[in-house]
Amino acid sequence: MRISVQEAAFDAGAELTAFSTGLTSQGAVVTFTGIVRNSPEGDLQAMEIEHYPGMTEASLREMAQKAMARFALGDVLVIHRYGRLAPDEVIMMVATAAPHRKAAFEAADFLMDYLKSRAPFWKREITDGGATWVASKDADEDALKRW
Amino acid sequence: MRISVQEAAFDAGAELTAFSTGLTSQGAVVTFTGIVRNSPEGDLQAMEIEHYPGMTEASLREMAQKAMARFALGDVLVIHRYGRLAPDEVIMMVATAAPHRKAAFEAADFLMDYLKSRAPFWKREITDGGATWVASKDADEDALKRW
Amino acid sequence: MDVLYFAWVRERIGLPRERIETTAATVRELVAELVAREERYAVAFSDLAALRVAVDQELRDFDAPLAGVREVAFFPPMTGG
Amino acid sequence: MDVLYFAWVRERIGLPRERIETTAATVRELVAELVAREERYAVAFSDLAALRVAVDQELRDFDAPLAGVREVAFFPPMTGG
Repeated sequence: MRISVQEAAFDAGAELTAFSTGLTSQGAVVTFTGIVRNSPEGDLQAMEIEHYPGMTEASLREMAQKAMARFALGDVLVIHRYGRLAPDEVIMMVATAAPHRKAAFEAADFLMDYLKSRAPFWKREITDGGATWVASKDADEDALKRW
Repeated sequence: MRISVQEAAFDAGAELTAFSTGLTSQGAVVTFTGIVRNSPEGDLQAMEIEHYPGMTEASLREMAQKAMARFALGDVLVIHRYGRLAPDEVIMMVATAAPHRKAAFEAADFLMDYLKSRAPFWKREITDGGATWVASKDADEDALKRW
Repeated sequence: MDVLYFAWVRERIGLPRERIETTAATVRELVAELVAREERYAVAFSDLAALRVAVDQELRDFDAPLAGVREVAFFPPMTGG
Repeated sequence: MDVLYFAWVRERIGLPRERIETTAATVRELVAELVAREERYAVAFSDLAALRVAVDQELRDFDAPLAGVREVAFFPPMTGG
């Protein structure tokens, strides 16, 4: 299990290669990569991500441990950046390994649902018009009821 | 969109890097990688994958096109190997890119469901006890009814 | 017409493909012709529910017509992924 | 006790953290104390339903007790991922 909260950019492909190396008896690996999307107007200058040092890594670790146990995973990876990101930069990534497909998919979905509503990150979009905090969606909170 | 039916091994991480390069306005990338699992007895010598040249690539292309349209994907990748594979070797991979998470996850799940029951591949396990064709599961066929 | 066999169908029939001259109107009639020929076909086609068929490389059912068809393939349910 | 603010809560209050001496028994009482202090707190805490709270870095509700607590943080709903 690897958890990383970092400012530096990372290569999701290189992370997948590293994650896959040394897995045994795992038939399925799922990754999710989150990327900074431009605004509908195409004027996004940057996405700024604030977090709560101390709490962030602990909460991600707790989510990852829950996912490991609940879905009987072989391994799990969570990387999440903070700081100032440009459009099309990678924000975060999760990877899950399990003996079978269903568990690997569900665990990645579970991690994303928890990460969206329970990990202490806040996004702010900087456009030509100014800075706007991204609002949480009721749907994100509702998504947790699935689990 | 890239479809590859190949005997050669490939690096899923390098494929993810290539797939991600040049995406624009896509907020989410999901990958699934299928790996040869050992037998419960740990005596798997190889997994042999037979396919139907001519039909295989066309059917994968059709599935990928359906997924592109249905989930409004930015891009899709399908790689599937044939021939003789050792335990822990990568068998296949799909990658999907979409503006949002839900579509990317669903499209990957959709592709896997179709690929399992509609792409002309047949797996045979070679163990100390001999060679056994992998049986299809009713659940795999049932899974298509979701879509 | 080219007739192809895959996986255990190929093993039971003992060859991957063969050229067959037939006036069968449907896949089902073609199967009946083959089954009447030799025991190995009868064994391979003993349970059609366990088989799938592709006509000119498209999945079809056993009632698919054969007029103008160049290639028919028989195989067990697929197990890719 | 250290009190931390994040995102627009931090912006409204105008600082990321401060040291507060309090005898408040719960988070809700601490909020009432802060709101009574200055307008900027009243603005930041005007709608508690739009806020989340962590007590010693664990998510809690506003009725969480503060006895023995070292750190309380206030912030809007998270938007990671």
